[in-house]
Amino acid sequence: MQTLVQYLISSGIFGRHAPYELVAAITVIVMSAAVFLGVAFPFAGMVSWVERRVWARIQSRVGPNRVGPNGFLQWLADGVKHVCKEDIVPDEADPTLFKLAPYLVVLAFVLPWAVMPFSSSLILADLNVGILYMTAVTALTVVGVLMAGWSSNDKWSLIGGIRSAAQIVSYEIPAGLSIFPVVLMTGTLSMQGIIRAQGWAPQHWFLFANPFTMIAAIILFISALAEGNRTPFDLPEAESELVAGFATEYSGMRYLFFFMAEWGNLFIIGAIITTLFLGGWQFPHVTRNVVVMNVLQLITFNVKVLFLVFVSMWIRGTLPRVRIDQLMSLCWKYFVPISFLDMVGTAIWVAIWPNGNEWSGYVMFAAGIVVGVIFVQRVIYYLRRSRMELYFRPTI
Amino acid sequence: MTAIGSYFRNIKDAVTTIFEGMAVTASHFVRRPYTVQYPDRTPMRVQDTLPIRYRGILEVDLEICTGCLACERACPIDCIVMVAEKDPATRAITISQFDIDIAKCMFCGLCSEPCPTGSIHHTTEFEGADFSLESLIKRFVKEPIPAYKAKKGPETDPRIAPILDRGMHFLDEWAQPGGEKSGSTT
Amino acid sequence: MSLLNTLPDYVLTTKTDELLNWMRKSSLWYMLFGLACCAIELMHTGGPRADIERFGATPRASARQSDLMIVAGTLTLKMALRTRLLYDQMPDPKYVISMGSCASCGGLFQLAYSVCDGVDKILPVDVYVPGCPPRPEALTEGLLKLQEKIMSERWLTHQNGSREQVTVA
Amino acid sequence: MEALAIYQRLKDQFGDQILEIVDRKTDPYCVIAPDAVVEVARFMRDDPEIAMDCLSNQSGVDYKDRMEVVYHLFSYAKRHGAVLKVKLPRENPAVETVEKLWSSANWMEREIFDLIGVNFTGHSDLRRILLPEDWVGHPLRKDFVEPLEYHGISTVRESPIIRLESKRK
Amino acid sequence: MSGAIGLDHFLILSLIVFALGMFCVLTRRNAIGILMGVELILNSANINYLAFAFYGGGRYDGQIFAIFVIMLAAAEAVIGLAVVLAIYQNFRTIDVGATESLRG
Amino acid sequence: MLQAIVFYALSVLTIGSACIVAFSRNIVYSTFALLGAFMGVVGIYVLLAADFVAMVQLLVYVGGILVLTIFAVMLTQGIGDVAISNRAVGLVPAVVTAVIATGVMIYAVLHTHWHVAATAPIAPTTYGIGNALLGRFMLPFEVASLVLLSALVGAVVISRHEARE
Amino acid sequence: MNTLHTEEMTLNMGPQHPSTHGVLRFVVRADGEIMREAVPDVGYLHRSIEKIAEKVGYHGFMPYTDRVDYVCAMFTNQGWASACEKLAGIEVPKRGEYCRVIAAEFNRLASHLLSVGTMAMDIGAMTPFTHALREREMINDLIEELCGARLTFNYMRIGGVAFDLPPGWREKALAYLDHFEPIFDEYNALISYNKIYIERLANVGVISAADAINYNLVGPNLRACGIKWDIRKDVPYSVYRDFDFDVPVGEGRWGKLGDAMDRYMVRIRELAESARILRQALTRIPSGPVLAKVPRNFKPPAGECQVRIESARGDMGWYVVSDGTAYPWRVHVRTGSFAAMGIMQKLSRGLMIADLVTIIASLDVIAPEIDR
Repeated sequence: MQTLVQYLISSGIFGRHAPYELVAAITVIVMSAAVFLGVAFPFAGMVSWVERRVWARIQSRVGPNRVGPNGFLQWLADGVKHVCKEDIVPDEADPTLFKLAPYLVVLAFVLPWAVMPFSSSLILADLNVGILYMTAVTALTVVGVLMAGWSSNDKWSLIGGIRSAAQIVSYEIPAGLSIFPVVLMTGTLSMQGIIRAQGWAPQHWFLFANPFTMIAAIILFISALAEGNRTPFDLPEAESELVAGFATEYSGMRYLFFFMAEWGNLFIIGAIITTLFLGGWQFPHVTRNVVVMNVLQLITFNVKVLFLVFVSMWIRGTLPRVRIDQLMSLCWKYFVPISFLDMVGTAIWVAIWPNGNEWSGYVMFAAGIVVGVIFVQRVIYYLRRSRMELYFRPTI
Repeated sequence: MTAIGSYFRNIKDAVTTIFEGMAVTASHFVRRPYTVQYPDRTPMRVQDTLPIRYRGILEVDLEICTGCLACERACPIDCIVMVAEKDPATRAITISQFDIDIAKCMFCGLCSEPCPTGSIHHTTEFEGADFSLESLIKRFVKEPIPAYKAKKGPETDPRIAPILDRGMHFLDEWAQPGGEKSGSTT
Repeated sequence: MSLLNTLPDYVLTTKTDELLNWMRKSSLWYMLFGLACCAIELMHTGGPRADIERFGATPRASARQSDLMIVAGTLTLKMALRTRLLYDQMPDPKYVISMGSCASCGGLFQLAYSVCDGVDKILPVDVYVPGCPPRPEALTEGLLKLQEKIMSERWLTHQNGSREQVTVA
Repeated sequence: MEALAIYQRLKDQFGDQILEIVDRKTDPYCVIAPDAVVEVARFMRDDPEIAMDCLSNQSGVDYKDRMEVVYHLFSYAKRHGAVLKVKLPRENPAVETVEKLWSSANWMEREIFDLIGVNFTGHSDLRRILLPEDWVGHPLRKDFVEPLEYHGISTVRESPIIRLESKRK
Repeated sequence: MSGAIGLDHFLILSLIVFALGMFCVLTRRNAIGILMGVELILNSANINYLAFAFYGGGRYDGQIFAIFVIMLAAAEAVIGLAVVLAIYQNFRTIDVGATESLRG
Repeated sequence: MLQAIVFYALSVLTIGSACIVAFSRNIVYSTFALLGAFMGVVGIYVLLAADFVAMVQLLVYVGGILVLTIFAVMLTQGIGDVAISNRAVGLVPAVVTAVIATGVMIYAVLHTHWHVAATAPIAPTTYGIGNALLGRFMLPFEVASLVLLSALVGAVVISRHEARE
Repeated sequence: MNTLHTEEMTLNMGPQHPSTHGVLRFVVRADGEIMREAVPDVGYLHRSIEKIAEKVGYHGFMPYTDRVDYVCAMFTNQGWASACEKLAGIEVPKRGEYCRVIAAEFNRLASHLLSVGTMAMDIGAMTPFTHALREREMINDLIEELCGARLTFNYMRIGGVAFDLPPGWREKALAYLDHFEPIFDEYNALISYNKIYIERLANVGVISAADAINYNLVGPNLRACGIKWDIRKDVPYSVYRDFDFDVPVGEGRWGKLGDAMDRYMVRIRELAESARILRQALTRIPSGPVLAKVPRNFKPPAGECQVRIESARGDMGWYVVSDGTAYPWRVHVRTGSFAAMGIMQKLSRGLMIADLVTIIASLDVIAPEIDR
């Protein structure tokens, strides 16, 4: 960031005597706008299209494929349609809060992008409390959701909002506790610092560093799904129970904001886990060219994140929804104690091997491969068992 | 089962069953989707793939309609309106109106059962969506035409013969329920 | 929309209109409004064989977020008033497909004492789909017909397609 | 136990409260006095040999000169059934409820009240069930006339097909 | 007032927030309203701590005190709200005046 | 210059929100306005080079206390009602007290000669805070954790009071 | 009162709600997530089919019976046809009865598939639902080839069935059954044994055997309470006497006996039993006519009868009164869903809102069957 600002000043675009702060402020604003409008929002849209396609394939359907090549422009059509729609504020609703709520949710969705470590240089702000910032600002969603649920003056919305708040607040605890093992091992809260502490090879990722980090990664992923209101924890917008949850009364543009934040949050979930456990943008040092390196790192990071996004879609296509009391007992009876023990375990591990244990990385990675092989075997078993070749009208 | 045992068994159950479920859904990524991409991306029209018994939109072959009004009487909801008059002198029947309200029709097939020639029958056509109810009325008779009269001998009008054959085919297939050709499939 | 409707019919506005209509028709989210028999075929239309989502039509549970109301099934008098309420909750532009005989004109239940003979008595209907119930492909064809209609609409210029309003007590 | 034997046992127990035993090939039944419904029903439920633990069907029939309420009883314990009938006057038909004996009677009696208009005295929640609360009349009575409109929605629909006038007539 | 922001600015800001919090505490009959006022007062105290830490040179002491204050605020909120809910369960109201009159 | 703009913007946000908290007749508005006040204070902390404290403030106040407050409001008020009153009493004495107290203190602030040390360059504070917490401030830290634990237990005891009987 | 005093809300669920399976309405009095009571309000699909029967005559009423329960229309067809046959004393040809059983059992497969599919959808899993729909599409194809319609079959006639099996249909049907059994295992692996799913269903909406009889629950709902009663087995009608099949009953393996999981598993196992019956029927079908001679102007003698059919939703009673004319005097259909809705109010007390959805789905209520 600083280098960019220095470069801009020296290039003279802003004139010789432009004050540093002004240039910095303009750069930050332009860069942020570019990231939000050019990356975050389109990404949220595209993810919604990908999700619909992935989901459709799981359900042996095709999914949206008519708008643009393979239906790729579906998200654009949805977005433009929503913007052009009539904007309804229900008579019974509280107009101020009703209008304010979507912006809060979007705020909580765009703020984390500031510390998103796309590559070794591409990061808006490498805060030294980056991961803490990430968890803190995503919590803002709760307020927006509660506001939406209450101000709609619809009981289904209210129940959705309260469910969402209860869920996000509860799952923040196991999520926060699962971050600690990595912080313990690296001694830093900065996103870049954590990534730099890992290597490009899988056995150097924190996911495989020791058994405790692996459990922490799984708990963090599940808790993050719960915080993002994703299946199996999509109680706030449970379609079969609460119509559309806290967003029931929203239409047009305002609904689009909720919609976008939901899918955009997937990227944030993926980015947090990629950063903490999957080695972030780490890529073998193949060239000295900084630009090429950065592009390669960007691709690496995005591939990892998109894989996690895909997994969460896959989970959504597989699992039913839990009930609210089961959700709470899962959090308090299972995740909180396990992640506490996990933290203590990591502390002991770090005390024994302050610089990490090389062998445990290989062992854990091998265990991961074994699980993967068993999984593929099960998939092949199901493929063989029912070949789905029975088409009564094979011509179509 | 002790409490601690059930605690770990719950975790084990959840992990294994979710693992299985994920394997099932993963297998669908490599299977062909079951979708028939209806209007344009099918190798043949969907209508042509439907079985002959399919009760789609009604059609009347006026060439072989005898004007007996059996269909109108059989319809439980009066969606067929037919006007056929018998000339008292020549005993010839003239059909001056044969309208079917497709919007109201319930596609039950009761009208085609009593038809003696298979003139009124269901086709496999199902496309008929329109912007107004009036355009959903099918008018078969444009101007009064004479009704078909079954000839005694083997000589049928060569123009009508294929249509009559088709009618008889429908008759065979499903206009006359009953035992004539029973046992043919086993 | 009142302000927009006053724009003159320039090439730019026409093209914009076409683009917007294209977007709109590609993203017709329909409300889950299964009333009777047709509801099962409506489910099948969203199901694996017919998969209406190919055209961007997604089922929504809330009227506020849907553009299209597929009235699938017999509309009883007890239900009719609520249907009107739901229709009023939908944001403009909104469309209605009347699916099946019962919704179009009462169909076989015109004989019944408790059935509203046709949804067009309470709502403006855009497309009527015949069938009892229509098979999923027939409903898909109805959706395509509706897309045709949307493409012919003009929102920016003064002609507003051919939408007429039905008033109801 | 055969149905006729059950009726005979009832006859022995209640004497002239059992008005008639009709022996037919399909479904023999017995007619009981309206006042004795609950007593007879309770006996049939509690008697260890009859043990009718389930009221499987209850329907009302309008015979233009009288009303009938038909009880189809069934015993899961003994695997046999019986049919009871009550004949009621057409004006203000009323009979005591059997809701306290079989919970399933609750809704069935509400339905009969709604559609036929038989009043069940002592019923805990006798409201209309299928028709809207503000509906007038009991439609399954033979003299029911369909209303022309309901809340401004007309209930008749003209056929769009105009029948051509016959030229010769 | 000059463009440069100094210690005074932060202190005055904190004082205004404090005044508003105090006003809130004094006027509200609603127990939760009072708790919210207390939160405002604690926040204003924190601003003071950090301002003094920043301008006073002793870097971490102020920040650590701020953290302790936040901890206390969390504990206070938890206990306070629990008490409020308990009162609500017993008296069906959280009007502080009303609970007094109900006591006798 | 930039710092001044940011400071005044944050001040307006903080004080405006605090005003809504203090004066709004609707308790739900007050509660949601608390969010603005907290966010403004977070900004002020960042301006004061206390990034860690700012994040803790965000995490604890916004993610925890605020949501708890909203919950409490919703549980104790008619949650179906939009118009929720937030009765205020004794306005005149309160205004007098607040104004006098603030006036006196502002006077004191403005007329005190504060000893201002040279502000250090902005640097990460996490390490320093961590070391200080587990070093010099070990005892208060432990006491604080005890306080939190007892608060937790106390809250559970108070709110489960009824159900236990 | 020592319970937590929070505000009680009155929620209005339906009549248009994604999980009410048609147009049902529930007035839910809830305290937060816990329901005090859910009062069902039905009649939003009351189409006066019983009155129409008095207007359209015996043959003309057959298509209307399809609409009494559109998910398993074969059974309503069969119920009406058997009631008329019993009134008039008509003997159905053997092959006709076999055709009826084959059609009906395929319909039972389709109906149960929809039931278990919507169950999964209501719990929040969309995929099993679409997989069930996919299987239904295949069954629909078969039925369409047999009788020409996908949903409103109008297949049976008084005295038999309308159409004989088309050529080659038997082999297709058997091939479908070969396909169905493995896909059924896959379905179970996907959802039935899923831990979350079991947790959601077990111990929810427990009905005791006495309550089930008292409220006149029928079919799978009754069998899930441990009562082994199946009209096909106990009072065999049609040709069910010829087949060898089991009657699955609830076991209480996952929770208490008679909970939602038991009802679900009874349906799942009935799917397998139906496939068994179908295999036997398809291999044993005799030759002969499929329709008895019935006059077009059908006038049964005056009288009345009740016929009970084991439909997919259980014991369906057709009570028909004839006065000797061409129009029935009174028709009354006693259906399983009507009784199941009656128990809803009792069942819902003290459960969570999410459980209401589970109960509705597990009782497999279909709106037209309640309202007719």
